[in-house]
Amino acid sequence: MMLEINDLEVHYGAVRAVRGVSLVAAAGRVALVLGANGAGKSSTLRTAAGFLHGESGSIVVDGEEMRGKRAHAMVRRGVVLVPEGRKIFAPLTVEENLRLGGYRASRRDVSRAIGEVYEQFPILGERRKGMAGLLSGGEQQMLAFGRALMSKPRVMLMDEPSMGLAPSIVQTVMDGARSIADSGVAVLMVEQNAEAALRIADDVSVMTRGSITWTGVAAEASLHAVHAVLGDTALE
Amino acid sequence: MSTAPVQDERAPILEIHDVAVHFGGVKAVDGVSMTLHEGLIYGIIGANGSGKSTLFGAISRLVPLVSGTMMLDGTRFDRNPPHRVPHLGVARSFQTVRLLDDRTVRDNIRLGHDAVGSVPRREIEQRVEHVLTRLALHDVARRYPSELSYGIQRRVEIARAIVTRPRLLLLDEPTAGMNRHERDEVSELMLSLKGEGLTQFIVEHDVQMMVDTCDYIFAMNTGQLIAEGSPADVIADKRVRESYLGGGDDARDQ
Amino acid sequence: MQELLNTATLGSIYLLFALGMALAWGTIGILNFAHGATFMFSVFVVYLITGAVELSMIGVLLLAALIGAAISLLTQLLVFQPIVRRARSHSSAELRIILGGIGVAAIPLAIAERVTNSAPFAIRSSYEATVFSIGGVRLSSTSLIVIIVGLTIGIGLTLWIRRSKQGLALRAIGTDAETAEGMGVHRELLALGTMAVAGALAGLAGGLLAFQLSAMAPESGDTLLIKAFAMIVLGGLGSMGGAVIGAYVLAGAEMLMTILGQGTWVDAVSFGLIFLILLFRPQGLFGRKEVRRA
Amino acid sequence: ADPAEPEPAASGDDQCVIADEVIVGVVNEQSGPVSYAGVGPSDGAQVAIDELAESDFFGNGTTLKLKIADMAGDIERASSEMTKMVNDPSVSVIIGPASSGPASAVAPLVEQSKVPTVFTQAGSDGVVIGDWTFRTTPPTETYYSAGLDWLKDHGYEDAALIYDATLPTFQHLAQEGIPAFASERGIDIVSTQEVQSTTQEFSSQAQVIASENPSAVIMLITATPSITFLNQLRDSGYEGQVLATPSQSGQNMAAGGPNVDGIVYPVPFSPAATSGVAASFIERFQATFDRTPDTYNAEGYDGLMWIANAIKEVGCSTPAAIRDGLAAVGAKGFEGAQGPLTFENGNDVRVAGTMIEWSDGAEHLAD
Amino acid sequence: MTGWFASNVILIQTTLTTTLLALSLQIPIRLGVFSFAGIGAFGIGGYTAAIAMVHLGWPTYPAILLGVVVAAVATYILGVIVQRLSGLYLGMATLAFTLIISVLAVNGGSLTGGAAGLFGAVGTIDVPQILLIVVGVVLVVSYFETGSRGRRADAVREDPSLAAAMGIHVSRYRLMAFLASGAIGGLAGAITTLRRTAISPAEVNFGLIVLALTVIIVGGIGSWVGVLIGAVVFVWLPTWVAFVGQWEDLIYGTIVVLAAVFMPDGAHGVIKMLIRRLRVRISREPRTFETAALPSIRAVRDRPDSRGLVRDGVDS
Ligand SMILES: Nc1ncnc2c1ncn2[C@@H]1O[C@H](COP(=O)(O)OP(=O)(O)OP(=O)(O)O)[C@@H](O)[C@H]1O
Ligand SMILES: Nc1ncnc2c1ncn2[C@@H]1O[C@H](COP(=O)(O)OP(=O)(O)OP(=O)(O)O)[C@@H](O)[C@H]1O
Ligand SMILES: [Mg+2]
Ligand SMILES: [Mg+2]
Repeated sequence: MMLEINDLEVHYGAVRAVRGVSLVAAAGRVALVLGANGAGKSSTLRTAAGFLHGESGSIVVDGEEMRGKRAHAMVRRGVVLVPEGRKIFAPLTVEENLRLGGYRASRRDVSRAIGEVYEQFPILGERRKGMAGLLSGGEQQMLAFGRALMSKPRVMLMDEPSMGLAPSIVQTVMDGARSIADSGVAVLMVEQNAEAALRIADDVSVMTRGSITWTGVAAEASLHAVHAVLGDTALE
Repeated sequence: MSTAPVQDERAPILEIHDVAVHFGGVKAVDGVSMTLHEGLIYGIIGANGSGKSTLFGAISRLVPLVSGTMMLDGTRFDRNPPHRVPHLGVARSFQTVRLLDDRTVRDNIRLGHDAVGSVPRREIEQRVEHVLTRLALHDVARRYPSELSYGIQRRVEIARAIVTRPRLLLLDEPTAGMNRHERDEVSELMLSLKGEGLTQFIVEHDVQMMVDTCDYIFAMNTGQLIAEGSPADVIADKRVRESYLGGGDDARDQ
Repeated sequence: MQELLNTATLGSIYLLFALGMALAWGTIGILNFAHGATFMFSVFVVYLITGAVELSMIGVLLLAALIGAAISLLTQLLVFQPIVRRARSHSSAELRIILGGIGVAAIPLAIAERVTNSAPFAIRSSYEATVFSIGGVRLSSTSLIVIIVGLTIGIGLTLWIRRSKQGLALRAIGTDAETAEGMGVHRELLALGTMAVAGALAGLAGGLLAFQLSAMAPESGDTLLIKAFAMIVLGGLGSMGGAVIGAYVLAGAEMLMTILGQGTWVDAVSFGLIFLILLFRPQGLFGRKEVRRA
Repeated sequence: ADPAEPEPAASGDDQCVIADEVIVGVVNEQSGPVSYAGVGPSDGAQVAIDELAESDFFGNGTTLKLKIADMAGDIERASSEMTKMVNDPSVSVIIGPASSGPASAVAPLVEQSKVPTVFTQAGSDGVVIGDWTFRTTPPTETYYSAGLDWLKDHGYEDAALIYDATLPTFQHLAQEGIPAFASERGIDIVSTQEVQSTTQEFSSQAQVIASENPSAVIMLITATPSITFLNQLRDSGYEGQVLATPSQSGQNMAAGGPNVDGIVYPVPFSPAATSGVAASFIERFQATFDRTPDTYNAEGYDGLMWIANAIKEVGCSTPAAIRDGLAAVGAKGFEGAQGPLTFENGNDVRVAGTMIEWSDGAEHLAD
Repeated sequence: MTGWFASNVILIQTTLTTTLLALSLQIPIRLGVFSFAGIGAFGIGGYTAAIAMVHLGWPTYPAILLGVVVAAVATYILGVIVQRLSGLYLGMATLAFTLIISVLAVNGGSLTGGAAGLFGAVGTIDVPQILLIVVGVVLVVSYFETGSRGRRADAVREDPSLAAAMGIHVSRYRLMAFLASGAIGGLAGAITTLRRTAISPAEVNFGLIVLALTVIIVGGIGSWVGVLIGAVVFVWLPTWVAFVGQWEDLIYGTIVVLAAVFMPDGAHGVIKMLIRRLRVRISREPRTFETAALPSIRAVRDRPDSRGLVRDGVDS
């Protein structure tokens, strides 16, 4: 399983948000994308998930060109996004949110997966019948993450999955992402919490103003080096 | 609970006594008391769902109290309707960005000042220009929130809160979605606001940043205060480490 | 007893009409003001067809449902879907969906009025009503069918929306269509399906009411539209079960005024009742509280 | 109205002649929910115009022509179209809206702008309000007594009344006319039920009547709901006589099926007439439109004939002259499609009323 | 011109009163208060003015004033009663209010003239006077649409609790919406009635609500400009499409549908967009951006104007 983004261009009217970005997420690996606010990270992920269609370039899943396909089609191919800003279904209950995450999965798989999510995030289990919109910010983030796990994706796109989470839960989520990758899923993660994410990432790219300006293997990329790059881009 | 010496020299600005907020069976805030003194930066840390945002909601009077009293400059305000609170010099930002989609960034910032204070219009415009500069938002002043990346929207959220020049500023996760450098910048901003005498009350999950920025930290768990004091003391507290930092040693490095 | 049966009949009439509307409104958030016109026009087309060939009751109902589904599908494809696609958010589309429905409704109405000169029309069918009389209580076979079909579909839809995966997906679309798509929901397809079902229900209701009321006029759908709106809101938006209860509450109130011999106060009292209920239950009888965290 | 009132502009002028072409404006319901009440009169008027042209009624080749404006049943539209019509110098006389609301709304305008206007239907109080407003439809209550006469003659002694209280005509008839007519004739009104124009289901009302089982039911309900009511009345086991209203006339009961059979109602015009103007009108209408004329057609015909007689009477076709002519003809009366016509105050028609029975899908003279 | 005016005077007058009627819905909806009470106020204002003239023999202007006051007070009281309601639930409650007004009129006996309504309320108000009144109302309304007043209204609509947190007295805004809607609706009803000289229960119906809704949505709820455009379109449409004769409703339906689909923010939105485009062209704003190169906060920190937010600002 593999997701390849080649030479992607995404524009919003006159704004060129993504300019010739190429990224690879391979099964079993966590690819991490870092970058300043407005660099174009979310735009890239949203295009890969089928919410945007981009101007040119290609998005290849398992050898098949998928750019321009709609999000529901991407989900059917196993590509799932944890969206920026949680985007939980506020008036539905926690459990209903999770069930929706498993919309494409069989009933039996769903029940099992729900159990797993509750195990990972016990607070969600306590609130299963409560309305999702009433959860605290961090609880909602857990729900968004758990919901994406429900469909047993093969490519997992995560847009700042640790946002608003307490440090201990950040750890849980990062460990979760690692173990998903280890189970053979390709993970492409955008994260601002570079410290936490670098610990579990395999590959790292830094995005600056719509382009990839630095790539490397996480093991070699010290936090310091990455920060230097990020700091530079910010000052540019 | 002990009161750290750092607070004593200054006049108290916000005094909260035994405040509780319940939602049905959920005791989101359960008997919290605290005193904030003028000109310092206070922080709250605590696990997800421990009641931090709800406490902010209580202070801004958006959620009703079950019990307790709150005083601002020695005057009780826990019976005030929410729209009175900004007039008392308290401004806030929200954990989830709440901007008007049909209005430009500049208009959204202006909104912060629309109902507060009797300041001449020219003066308001100057203040708006000033915060636009201060948060480096000039280039997007005419854009609409939905056209901005998440991190930039957060900056607008902060800008709207500080444009009124409040006496007490509540910021709920102001740097969520920002990277280390961007956070440092915001933290520098907060320190410079402190230099101008602004009292600030901040919720953040970035412990490092809280330690670097705050003068005094409260730690919450399941609706109650479990520790307070200087950043170093609170981080070292066993209960805080267990409930919040995730126990392990590496949490301290963060 | 007789009064109860009459209330049940009236309530079921309202319910049949309102079900399709409640379905589209409560799930995918489409308040279809053309529902009344769809209802009427299905019967109208059947009326034109039965002018040439006589049909059985089943034939009439099937045909009406089919026509209703077709009208509703067209409306969705040509009007509502483009509106939703162009809108920044669903809430910004809401008013324009109402407007689109108003526009669509004018078209079949104009055609039917033109053809019939606004005279009543009735469908020809081999069905003949019989009246059962047990212990002084009278009930026509048509009423019986209306009650049974109304309740069955009402309860069936309630359960389906609450229990099924598609029902859940529909509610998700109504909340946040884009994110729902990110769950793998094909929102256009599902919305089309929903509208087709809603339209078929309008047609079915039209067919049944054509039997129950014996005749219809081009404007027949309009009065029902307001009442349907009332009972759906009364029951609580998004709750099919609420719509079912709402229909019988409204019918009960109307029936009571009729029994009390206050025929001209029927509307005032039934709307007044709805008003009062809303004062005490601002979210309708079974509606969920709107969630908005401070 | 006082025909002697001096009118400076017109009738005093000896030079005034009948124009070669006289334009009759029509402002009524050509579309919308009651379009039958607007299209009907204009069709009837057209038949009259053709007849006049054929016989060279004026003896000088003058022809009449309709200028039709649609107000679609809307009050604002009626006012607006009416304003245009009275400001149109080519229009000498107008046939006005059929619904009471719009008609009473434009009546003051007519009086103000002094273009004579003949209304059809529009039975309420505020329509014929001065010297310039006329009406060729008798108010229902003026001939509805024929219905109660019929009941009495056929031996019915008690009746239940059900009426749509949201319609002015029916409300008026039910509250003032019928109680008086009934007591005059010794008919007992055993119960009265009110319904609204939004009422669609009548089981409960029907059962009340069936349980009281009076010998007759007086039903003042518009066409579509009346079919529902009649069917449910019969389903409730009631077998007595039903006395209805002109709303049930024309083709309105064609959709009603067998349960409607046998109802009777008074109308100002009888499509089954076999003699006089009525018969020749029916024949002409049938030849032109290939269907039986109804009340609305007859009213239009009579309205136009009234206008033609008026023009001939004063020998002049200015609006003011036509007004004088209408009043003069009105004072004398004439025979129209609705039978011998007399006019209250010289401007508001009265007819005897004919009883119609609906049976086998058609209207017949009731015996 | 005078000939045109004379024969279209009713249309002009109707355009003006329809504008008022539609404003009575637009004002609350602009504030996020989904209320149809303005239509009920139309009925109350109309009946009150007619009663004042017919039964009490009052002259035109006092009668109109009474209509406005009674309608405004009634709607305000309604506003207080339904304070807890919002969204479509509020819509339903106010719809009920409006329909009940019409039932009350039917059952009002000689006071309201029953189903037939009241006749003979011959007001002496002419089109120039109505124009003056409408201009006055529009001036007031437009004052509340601009600048900070407009922004506050937007906040109250889009996010009431945010608005409260910004210091806006939300519930007062809502009540004011009811009051304004009642007064303007009452004004529309009183003027319309006295011009027509009559009012009947059948006029205060669902159709009137649909008309007002159509006008404001096609025009755009953002501003009185849209309301005016909508009123002009729907009042004059019949005369423009008169050539299709009896198929007019078909044209009407089609136009409404097209407006719904192709004008997301109504006619007013289209105008706003055109103005914005024009402005961009004039102001030489860059047509294409590289990805927004937003400077970091730190980069501007040392600029002199970024110093001193609270104490050493202009106010010290
Ligand atoms: N809908 C839109 N219309 C116009 N411009 C947009 C839109 N969405 C994003 N942009 C612009 O595209 C650029 C990239 O935005 P994007 O959201 O991808 O950034 P990001 O890297 O995810 O930033 P962040 O870390 O703040 O989330 C930004 O300059 C933003 O202003
Ligand atoms: N309106 C509400 N109704 C019901 N429960 C609520 C409501 N608001 C908050 N809660 C619950 O109260 C608890 C405290 O929520 P709060 O938002 O204050 O947490 P928090 O400390 O800000 O968490 P986070 O760090 O995740 O933002 C949570 O469990 C939340 O689910
Ligand atoms: Mg982003
Ligand atoms: Mg929080």
